[in-house]
Amino acid sequence: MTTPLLSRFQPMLGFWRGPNELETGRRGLMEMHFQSHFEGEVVQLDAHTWDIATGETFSAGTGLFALGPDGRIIENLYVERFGFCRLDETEDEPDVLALRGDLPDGFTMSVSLRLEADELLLTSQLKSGVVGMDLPRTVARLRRYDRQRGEGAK
Amino acid sequence: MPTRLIKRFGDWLGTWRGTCEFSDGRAGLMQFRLTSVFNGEAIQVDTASYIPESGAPMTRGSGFFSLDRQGRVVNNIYADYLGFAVLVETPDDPEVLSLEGGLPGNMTLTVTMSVANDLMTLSSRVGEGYKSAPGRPRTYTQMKRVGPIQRPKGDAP
Amino acid sequence: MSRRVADYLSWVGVWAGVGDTQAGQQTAIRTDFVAGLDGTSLQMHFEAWDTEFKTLYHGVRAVLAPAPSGVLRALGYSTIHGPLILELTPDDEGVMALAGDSRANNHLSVTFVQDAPGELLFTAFWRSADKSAQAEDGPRMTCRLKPATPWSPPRA
Amino acid sequence: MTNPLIRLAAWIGDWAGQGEVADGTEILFRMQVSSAAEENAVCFHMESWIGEMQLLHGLRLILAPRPDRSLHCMGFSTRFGMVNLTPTPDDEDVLALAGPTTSGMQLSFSLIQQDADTLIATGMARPQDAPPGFTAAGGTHGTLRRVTPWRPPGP
Repeated sequence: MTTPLLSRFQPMLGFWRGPNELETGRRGLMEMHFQSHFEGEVVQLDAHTWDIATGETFSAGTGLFALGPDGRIIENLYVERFGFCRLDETEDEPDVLALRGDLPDGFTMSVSLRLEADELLLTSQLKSGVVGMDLPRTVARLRRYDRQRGEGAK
Repeated sequence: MPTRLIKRFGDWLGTWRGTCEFSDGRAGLMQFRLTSVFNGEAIQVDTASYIPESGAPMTRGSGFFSLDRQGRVVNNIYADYLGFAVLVETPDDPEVLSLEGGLPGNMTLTVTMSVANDLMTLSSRVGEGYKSAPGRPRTYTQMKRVGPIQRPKGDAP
Repeated sequence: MSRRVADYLSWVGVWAGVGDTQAGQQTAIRTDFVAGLDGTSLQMHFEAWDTEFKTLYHGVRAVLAPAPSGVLRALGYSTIHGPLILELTPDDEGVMALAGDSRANNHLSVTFVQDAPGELLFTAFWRSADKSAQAEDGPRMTCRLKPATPWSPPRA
Repeated sequence: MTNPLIRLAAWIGDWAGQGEVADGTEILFRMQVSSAAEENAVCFHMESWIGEMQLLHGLRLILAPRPDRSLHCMGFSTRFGMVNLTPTPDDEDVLALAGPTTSGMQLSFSLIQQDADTLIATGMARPQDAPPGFTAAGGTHGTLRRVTPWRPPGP
């Protein structure tokens, strides 16, 4: 059985990993895990970034995606370093999920997710509305590793 | 009331991550996640190691700790590169958990684990099954407990 | 035909139903299938309760995964039988039939059959080592499970 | 576990029990409390079942500290949509959350620890524009016990 929400997220469900660079310039290994709950009425995204040398976590967050009353996607988002915010889907190309929302301290967060073949491209940016005060974009290109034997295995 | 298993290993529950060196010399990032199951009757251990730069998996596996009637740890395991096995605790220092069990193909897997000051140390070796011929080099890993991100006061996010 | 974990990923989610045991007891059963290890394993969390959620008769947590040879086995822990490794026996599409012996030499059989879209027929039984394979009087549990689709008000 | 959440660490695990809806319908509860977001948050996954194991209501909550260390909670309800709840100050062994939903309701949800292995759960929803003194028609109440497998009685 599928739901309108799941028909949009089905290709993303599962585990994704890859290198990324945060807006602070810090580089790490990012993992994203999309999982459906309540038979596809909500999709949870767990995303965290680890230090490549030590494995220490330096970014972590959880988002819940659901359809709003108007059929567009809403994300209830918690990110450890920003706190909580709500993102609403904005217009974009058909194969891109773009969302935007306001953070408590006057910044606006925009996020986009695009599936390209076997890769998931994440971009996000914090804008302050004041020229020159926008933070650099975070970009991550993640891959899925669901084949039986890990590519890195002997 | 915590079970005997949780009294012994309750402090091990949670996520652990750190660098590891495989017996063939390759290096990776290793993660262990220990979760109590059925109110402490068993502990599920999910393990994975990755190539740090890309996140490509090197090994993946799961296992369960539980206690047998004698209070020894039984650890039935799955590893994608080894298959399935049942390891049983062997005598060692009190703070060290040593386990041994047979692998497919007349091989033996030995594992030792210990936790001290938020650091989990693990070493494992695959060796010959019966004739105690010297086994291959060990896989060795040290993992730190993954805890809430600590931010000094006034630190920008 | 040999099975793959991917054949069962469409079962991911929570399934529930009311079944009964060989002793005629009614049981409320909840089973949660979750993809694990990057999607290369299927975790199953199984609970059999009385119908008032007062007593957990039997709990099983298991991980179905492929050995290097490709054979699928389920690594598990049962609150009655302890640690388990069960083998997936070859069967038709839409069938997950697991069997094996516990460390106390009880022979266990656990089967999920998707015999209709959105329905899983669950059957489990075990017999002690001294019983013959044809013994029918051992503990047995059967239940028809449905996806836990949340209730929603009837559309106006 | 961050300080504001340390008091909830003892609640991590599986809980189950019975309760009822305001109209008297009997309900089975099942709740899993787990750490989330790499140990920076706590997740409450709550299921309410009726009849032959029909899921009446599903609620999934993420509770975590904001950068200023104050606790906040966001989540999703299968009946009321997205929820954003603020903890209301209370005793150490009480978690009381309340806030708006995207379906125009005001949701309140509380857990009171009765003893180490027992929690009292209460949930209530009323329209956000309800006049003062409006008494909500809905609401559930029940007792949850830590899930402990059956053991054969001793000799």
